[in-house]
Amino acid sequence: MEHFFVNTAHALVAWLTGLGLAPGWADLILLVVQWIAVIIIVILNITVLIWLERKVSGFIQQRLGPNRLGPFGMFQTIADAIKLLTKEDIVPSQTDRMIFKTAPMVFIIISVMLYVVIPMGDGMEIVDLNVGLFYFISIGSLSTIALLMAGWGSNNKWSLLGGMRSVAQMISYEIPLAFSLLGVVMITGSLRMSDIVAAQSNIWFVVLQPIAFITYFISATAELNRGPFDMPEAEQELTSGAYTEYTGMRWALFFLAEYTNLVAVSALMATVFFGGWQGPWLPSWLWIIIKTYLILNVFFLIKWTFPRIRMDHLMSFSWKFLIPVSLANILLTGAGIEVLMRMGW
Amino acid sequence: MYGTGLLKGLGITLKHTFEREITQQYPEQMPVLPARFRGNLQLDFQDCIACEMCTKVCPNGVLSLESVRDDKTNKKKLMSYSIDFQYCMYCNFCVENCPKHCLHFDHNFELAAYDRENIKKVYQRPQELVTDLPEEIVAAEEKNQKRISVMIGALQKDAPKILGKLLEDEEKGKVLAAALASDQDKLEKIAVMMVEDIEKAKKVAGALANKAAKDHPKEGNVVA
Amino acid sequence: MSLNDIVFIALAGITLLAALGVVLSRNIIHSALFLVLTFLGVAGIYFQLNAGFVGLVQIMVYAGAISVLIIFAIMLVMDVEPDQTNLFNQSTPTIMAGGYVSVLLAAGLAGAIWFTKWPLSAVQVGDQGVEKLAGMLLGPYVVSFEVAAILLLVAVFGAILLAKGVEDK
Amino acid sequence: MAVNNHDEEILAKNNIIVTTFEKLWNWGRSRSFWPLSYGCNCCPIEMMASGAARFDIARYGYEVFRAASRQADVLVVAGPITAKMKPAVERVWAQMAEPKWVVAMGNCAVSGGPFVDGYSVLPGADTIFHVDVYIPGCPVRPEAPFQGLLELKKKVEKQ
Repeated sequence: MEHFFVNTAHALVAWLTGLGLAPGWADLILLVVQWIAVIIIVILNITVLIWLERKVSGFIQQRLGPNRLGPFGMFQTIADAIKLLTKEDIVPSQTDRMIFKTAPMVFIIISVMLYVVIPMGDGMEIVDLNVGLFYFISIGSLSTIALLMAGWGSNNKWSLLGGMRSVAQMISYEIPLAFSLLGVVMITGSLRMSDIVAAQSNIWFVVLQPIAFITYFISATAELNRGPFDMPEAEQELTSGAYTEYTGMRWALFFLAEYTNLVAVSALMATVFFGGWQGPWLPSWLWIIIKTYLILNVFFLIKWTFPRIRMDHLMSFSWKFLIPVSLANILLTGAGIEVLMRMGW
Repeated sequence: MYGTGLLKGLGITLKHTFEREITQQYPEQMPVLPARFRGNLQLDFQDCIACEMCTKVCPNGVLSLESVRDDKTNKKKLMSYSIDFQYCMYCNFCVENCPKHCLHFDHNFELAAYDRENIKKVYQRPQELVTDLPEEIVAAEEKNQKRISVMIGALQKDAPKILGKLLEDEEKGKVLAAALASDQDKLEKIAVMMVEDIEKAKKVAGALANKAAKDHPKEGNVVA
Repeated sequence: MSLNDIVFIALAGITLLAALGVVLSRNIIHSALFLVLTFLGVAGIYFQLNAGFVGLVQIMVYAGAISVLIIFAIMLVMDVEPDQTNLFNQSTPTIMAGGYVSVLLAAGLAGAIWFTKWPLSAVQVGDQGVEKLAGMLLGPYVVSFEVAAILLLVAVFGAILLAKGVEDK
Repeated sequence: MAVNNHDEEILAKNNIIVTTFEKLWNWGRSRSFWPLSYGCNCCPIEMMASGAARFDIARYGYEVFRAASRQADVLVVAGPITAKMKPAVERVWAQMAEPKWVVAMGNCAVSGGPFVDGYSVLPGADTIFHVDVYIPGCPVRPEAPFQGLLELKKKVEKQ
């Protein structure tokens, strides 16, 4: 079971080259197949995930959550998807049509692109970039543009305010996000994901870098626009923020992209701080799924526990607390590495 | 220390996650309602003395009733009682003021309806209580019933002719008769109308005939 | 034509078309968004040249931060019809002067590219770009690196000071 | 779309796929009503209670109370519509995407209730749009909207 997916990929390439294709083209086709696989996994996973969040939020409030459709209400998301697919598609007349229509697509494409570098098992990265971690951060920073496009294109005050809020928030929290990961990079000496996983074979980085983990967790929550940092969506004041004017499937694409981002960030957290796919007995790809889902549950718990915090508190928390702390963490890590190297480790 | 409050909050939600759910599964498991819960307003028809205390006290004009006076005993008899529930605000005045305690709220709260007309509840005098009324009314009612049954019989025997006469158009009568042949209920309703209010019957029959002519032009011709 | 060529032509085409879009759009927000696409195309070309780190810096700094800043600034200051924010100058002398400068620039660039000998390096560009870059920045060029950092810090402080203003006594 | 039994028989002979898709869509739609809430004081409180732990509207999958009208399916009118509020309600209703339904919850929404004679209150939500399900009550119990929505579900399934 361990090498099932890797062997399948090798077999596919071998078969394609056997048909007389040049190796470059065979690799390209493999890449396309991997992309399609990622998209299918993302969509299936999100069906489960939305059900899980509704169920978990129910349990937190001592409710039952969806339980009418299928076993434990698992088909609830399918019903929602069918409904959203058949909803009327409204493009309001005064919108900036080009931007309004492309924004959800940009958002979902960027979210799916994050999966390229995540090691989903032993040797199961789509591309093992030598700058993998940096790739994740910089592609993640692009999603601000999609939200700005949605906010501007809708030609709606709430949308614009929501878009601007989310951009202000995401730009501020990107800095502690990147800085907190720097500590890990300093210890590993590499931005390559497989190196980071390999460096954790003895001890997880969450033990070596607790401060970095906490700052990363907080800023990742803010970066995902999830509660308690969901100011851009704030239903009570901005109806739905940047998504206010979107109907049916366009809105569903935004929703899909948000959950895709959530899973990607959780998987990255599992990779960087919790030893990635490493674990005893079970196959490696199962381990990363288990770890990702545990982290996702913590995200759910946090969202359904804390009330939304105020916009100015949000910003000052990032600039006045998280950034200094993550910088201090870098200093501490550097000093620690230097001391340990002098001691002859 | 920063963050202890957050952890405490997380702990509380985590604790609740593993506690027993308190949800009542409504359609299968009905809620246990307190004894004085006010659901649907009900009337005990026999006990009502048509004193109209309830209709007078009702602030929203929910209740209305029809009654006849029995000259011999000088007492009113209730003919029909209607509760237009969509205006009710559950103030309980009618129940409190009813001298015979024949109004009460039951525990039924499932009142959803597709039409506003269906919310209104009308109590007609039940058949077994009709004999209780003053003689001339009973006699009139009996006569009426007889006429209706005769009319129904006639309609069942020779519908096209009677309906044609009613509509003053034989073709239409035939069409309508063909359409109503399979619909005993409607036939009887038209019969009642013809006895009680001939103008209304004409109107309704005309509308029905037009509709029938539109829906099944061929079938009507075949019968003809 | 190899796969490499096809990818290059696609990327260069996207970049050029997006750059034209920046210039020709009548709506300044559209211009700014085309600018993002231009940056992404350039980043793609960096990737193709095996300079992944530079490409990612391009994405993060230019596409992710600077263009967002541009769009943000436009949104904050704009209060007119969006379709009339990026109009062309209609006066003949301006058009002629602009045309002259662009022809001159294009000719200069084309000549420079045409007459330069592009030596093909025998050394394969490896996968170790990041390590080499880090070694350079923190080795021989550490002083200039730090000076640049201090300059940026001073600029940030200056911006804060300007934004806060000086209190009257 | 009105497909009656007669048509369905003909369709079943020629093109069974059409009817199955209709059924699939109605299946999805009827199980995922996302309410858009409107209300004043008492019925909305009961509506909130219906989302809470003891009653739990989430069991049917109807718990996604959207704040934006574009993403909602069912407009739950839980309160009297005043003359001043009428344009706003009409606008929100126009903003909602098809297919959409209206549920009048509570006597004020059904008929105007105690305010029916007032100069400023509309006599019922059906004066401005077609109401699919009326839920009388003053205020309704938290279970009553469940019954109303389940009635609406039956109606949508038959559509």
